[in-house]
Amino acid sequence: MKMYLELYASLMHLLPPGKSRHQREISVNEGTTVQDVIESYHIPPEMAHIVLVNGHFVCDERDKHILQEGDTLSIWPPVAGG
Amino acid sequence: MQRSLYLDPAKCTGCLQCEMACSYEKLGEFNPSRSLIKVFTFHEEGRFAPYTCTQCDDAWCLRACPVDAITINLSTAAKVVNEAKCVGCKVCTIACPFGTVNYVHETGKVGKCDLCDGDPACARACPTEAITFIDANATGYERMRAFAEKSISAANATAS
Amino acid sequence: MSWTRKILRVNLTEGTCTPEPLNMQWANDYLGQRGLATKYLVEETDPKVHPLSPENKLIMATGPLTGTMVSTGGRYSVITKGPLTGAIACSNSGGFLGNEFKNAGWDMIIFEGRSPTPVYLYIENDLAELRPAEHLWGKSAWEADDILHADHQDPNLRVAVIGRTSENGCLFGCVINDRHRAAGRSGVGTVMASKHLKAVAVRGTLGVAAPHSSDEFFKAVADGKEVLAENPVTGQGLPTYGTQVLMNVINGVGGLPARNMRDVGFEGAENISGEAMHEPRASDGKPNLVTNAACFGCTIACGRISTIDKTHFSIRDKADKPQYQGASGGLEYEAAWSLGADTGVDDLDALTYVNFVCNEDGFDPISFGCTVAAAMELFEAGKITLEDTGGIDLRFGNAEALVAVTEALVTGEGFGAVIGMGSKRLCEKYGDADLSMSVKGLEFPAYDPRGIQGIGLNYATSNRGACHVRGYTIASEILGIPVKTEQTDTDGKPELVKAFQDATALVDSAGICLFTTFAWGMENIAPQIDAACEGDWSVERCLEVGERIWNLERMYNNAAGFTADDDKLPKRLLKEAIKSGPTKGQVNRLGEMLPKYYEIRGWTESGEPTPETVSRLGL
Amino acid sequence: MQHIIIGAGPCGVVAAETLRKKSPSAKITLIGNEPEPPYSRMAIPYYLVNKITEDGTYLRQDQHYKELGIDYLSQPVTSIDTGSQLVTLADQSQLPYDKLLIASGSHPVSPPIEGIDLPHVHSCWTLEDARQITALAKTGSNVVLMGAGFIGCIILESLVKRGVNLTVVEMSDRMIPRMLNETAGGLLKKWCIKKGVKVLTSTKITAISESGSGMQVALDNGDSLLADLVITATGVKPNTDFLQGSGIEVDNGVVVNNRLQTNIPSVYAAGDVARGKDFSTGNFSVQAIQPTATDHGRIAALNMAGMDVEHHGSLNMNVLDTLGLLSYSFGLWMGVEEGDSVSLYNPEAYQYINLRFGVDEDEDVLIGASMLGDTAHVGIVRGLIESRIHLREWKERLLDNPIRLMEAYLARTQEFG
Repeated sequence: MKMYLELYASLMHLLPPGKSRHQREISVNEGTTVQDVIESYHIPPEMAHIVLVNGHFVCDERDKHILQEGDTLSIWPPVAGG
Repeated sequence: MQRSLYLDPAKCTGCLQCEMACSYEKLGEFNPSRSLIKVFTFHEEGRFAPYTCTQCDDAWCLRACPVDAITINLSTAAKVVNEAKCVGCKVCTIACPFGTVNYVHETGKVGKCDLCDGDPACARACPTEAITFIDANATGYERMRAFAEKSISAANATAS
Repeated sequence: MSWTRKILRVNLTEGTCTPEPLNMQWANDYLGQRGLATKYLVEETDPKVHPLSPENKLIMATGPLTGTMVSTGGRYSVITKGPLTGAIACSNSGGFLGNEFKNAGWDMIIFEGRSPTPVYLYIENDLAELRPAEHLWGKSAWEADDILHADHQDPNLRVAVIGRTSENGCLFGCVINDRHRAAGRSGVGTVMASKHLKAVAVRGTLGVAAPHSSDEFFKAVADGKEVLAENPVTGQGLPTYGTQVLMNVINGVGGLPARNMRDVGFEGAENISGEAMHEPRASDGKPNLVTNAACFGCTIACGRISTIDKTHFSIRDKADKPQYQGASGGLEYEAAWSLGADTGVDDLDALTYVNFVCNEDGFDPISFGCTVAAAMELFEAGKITLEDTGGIDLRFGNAEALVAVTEALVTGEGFGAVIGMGSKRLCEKYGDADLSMSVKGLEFPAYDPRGIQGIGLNYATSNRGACHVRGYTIASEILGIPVKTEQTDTDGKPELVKAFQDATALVDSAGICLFTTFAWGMENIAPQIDAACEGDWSVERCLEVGERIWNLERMYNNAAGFTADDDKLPKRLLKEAIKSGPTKGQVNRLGEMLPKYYEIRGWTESGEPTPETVSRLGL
Repeated sequence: MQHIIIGAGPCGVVAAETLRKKSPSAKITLIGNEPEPPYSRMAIPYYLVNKITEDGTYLRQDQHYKELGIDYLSQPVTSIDTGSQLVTLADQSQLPYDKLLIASGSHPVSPPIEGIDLPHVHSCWTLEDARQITALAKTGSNVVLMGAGFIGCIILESLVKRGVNLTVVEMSDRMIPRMLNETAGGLLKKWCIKKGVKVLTSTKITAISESGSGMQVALDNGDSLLADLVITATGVKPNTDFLQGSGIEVDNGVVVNNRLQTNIPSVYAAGDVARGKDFSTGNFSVQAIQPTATDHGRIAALNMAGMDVEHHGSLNMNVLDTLGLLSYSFGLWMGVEEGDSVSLYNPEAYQYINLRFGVDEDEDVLIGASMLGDTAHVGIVRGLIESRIHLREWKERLLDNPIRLMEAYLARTQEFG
């Protein structure tokens, strides 16, 4: 199934080649979890700090959160500003 | 192994921790205005340049001193001002073509970097490794020294 | 030792500069900078004073850690009664000025009265005198800075200066130091202008004495630096992307207001983000961002130094303005949001240009951007016309209009004067007061209180009006620092807001930067204060001092005429639900949080500290 | 190999040391003509205010010469026989040499006016002069300083610190005319007056006569001054008298080529006595300054040691501290015709800076500068001038604001901006 992966800040370089700054359409199997995507794109676990699916935080239980067709998974390293 | 200060402007953020560390080491107070290392800010270019004595082989300051107050520390090769001997005549301040010897009003003597007896406080304090104290042969601060040898020596004298 | 124990009193009416000893009892109770200067202001002025009258005072104050090797120990604050709000104003700035004050031997400078003619204060260690500034009046902050450096032939001179906007009566003028650092909010620069004080030029060579307990001090300082270096936020995220890394984050979580907070979520966010600042541009292959930069003593170095595309319309025909051709400070997140998302403009170079002008002429980009945004909404609604704007087509998203209105503000002519009043007065003038996105007259920063509940409570209760850096609950609600709380919950938010507000008051009074708190807790900060200052500065005492400061500010505001009715948010944020995105349907539920907040603060229902609270905190 | 060096000032000492480095086995003899070990005249002002004792003026430690195997004699040289390569000393002894360096320095000259030979009229050149001045310049003494040039200004402070009533008489229209223009010289005068010194410029002393226990100093404006001590500081001349008949060419200083060699191939000359090459003009002239003396000493010695080292010229530069006000001059501080220049003048703060640029292809090259007041990192002025660095866009920036000199230097030597 198709879904969207968005990586930001220092994780951007882990994106496969493509045109958009942050977003790639990716294909995953049914039943893929957030944790599966984090691992398959070699995102160091401590660097997957802010993890959103469709703008909603996935805080604990990343390995239980099953992605759906058309979902957008967005990931940031630890960041802050003011 | 001889070690030198390696100053890398590309890594400097202009935070002046080095200036505080230097002044604390030498004076026991935080006083950037009297630091022997100085960070210069290039506003239009967005660059910062930490700058201090390269302990150059040619040691214009040492040669210009009329009273033998600048000597070489044999273990660090630093050119060191002996405050007891310095009379404050300031000739070294105009003789050093790098501008790294300065007159210090408060003491009536001149001041320059002496490498803190082989453990420079500035390098310890630098958070970005813009200032490191490393094997002299590996230092890119050859850039300054090369400049010295290329231009100043050439202007003054050349061996053929 | 930490405090120089000396303050300088400058009577502008009389033209005198008089040293006096620091009140050490107050220093023990209020630490320094924000807290201590507020104490002086409270004791010395009538809270009902008109902010721009000679009877108002303006205080520039350092903290006990200012000028020491504590990371970020270079801060100073400007404390006065703010003309935009009528509330206590305390604007904190980095750069290099605070250290210079301290090295010249001064903890604090109190300005009182009004000079008959423009002057600047020159300080060289013990020498402090007012000098004529006719030649500086009417000059931009950058020009005046250059002239002072040349006049004094001293490259090491540090200068705090106001720009033309403050002189022209713009109510959100800043005090600019080191060209692109600002005591930015509430119009503290406008107060300085009202005193005919153009600048303060300082040279300090006396040094800051070693802390009384130097071994402990250096240990605490080294520990603190290590924590900052090893923390991914302060060690990597901030130096690389600066505060601007938040643009996409806040947009992503449904917390980024846009178009005068009419919308939440900005489709152009990524074009003006920290990541975009790293991208090579078409014209010359160089990115907008040149480097990161540190303020004095800072081992984080989050500052942005950027350039404008030379082919961009904002500077293309400005060969006579070389100051825009090179690098300068910005963009930071708040400015990028207010100048960009809130006006609907996603042109990074236009925002960089406007930000440069904010620095060059000393005005708060948040208040400015928000005021322009309000004007744009009124313009689109037909309440402001082309005639009003002098022909500027003030639609949302129009970068040319944003640049034009910026330049109009600098001259203070025509519509520029209207923008200079701030959004509250502007919206009242054009008949729709509810369109001002402000609290107590101070415009909002870049986090939407509908999508992020706690920050809404903080905005409503912040003593200087809508301000994120009085209690930056975003750290917890979005960024998970120190722990993640749910952004749309109101439970626990009063406690969170109070804890952040009190801790921030302490940090702002110490001489260090709030950004350290992304890595440091009070258990990292207290030992550094403790080793630097006499007395026992435990975590508990630090937090109590923070709470005392917060309550002191509150009591000043209450005495100035503010009541619980002023702890409110604009109707839009309470009634107009977010239309789309992950926070769709949300409004801010301030009513659920405010009573509990008053209760845990120890305040009455009308928002006044109870006698028990006053006595517990020794106020 | 026998090297002889005549003159034990900084030039002679540096030459001896350089020779020792390059010729470990050569015999090196250093000849001075004062009773003290080699010392620095530059240190005399500090001796005058008791900041140092006499030995604080010594160029090197006691054992230094012995340790380096340098023979040190204190004997005036009376003549040189360049044919048989012999040096004759005052005691009639003769020393043979293979290579000879004349580094005999200079001596003060006084104008030929009546009374210049009176006992309480002194120059301030040798340690012996300094001892005399110390004895006579007491608190409340009336002292007249004749000449406000380098030497005059250097000793001014020590006299003020000794508490004397000081009057400076300078025939030129300003102080240190060889180093400062009207603006800077005028500001320095104002400074001295503020510090309690009476300064008379465009004034000549016409005669000195005994008057009671002191002296009367007559001025060309008709006034006269009472003086317990008159110090003359009216310039110096190379010490070349003893070269008469040696065949060594002298023309207001010993004539040398760009290897500091005289017309006699085995004889070199260096320091205040030599007409060395000037970096800025390419002409040969006597500079009589400390950094040049040590440059000369080193380069002459390298050539004497058999190396072929060309002297490209020394930069004329000076630093003076007059009652706490620092003044500097470098290179062509008066500029060249058609060359750009920029100054900043802040009389309230006693600050002045003036930069001079070249012409044609050197229009963006710094060729000279003068300053008054504290100037941090001032040595880079030498660096910029001697390296002939093209300042490019930084020239405009300097014309706009000359205090950005250090930035210009760093930007152009570290290749950014």
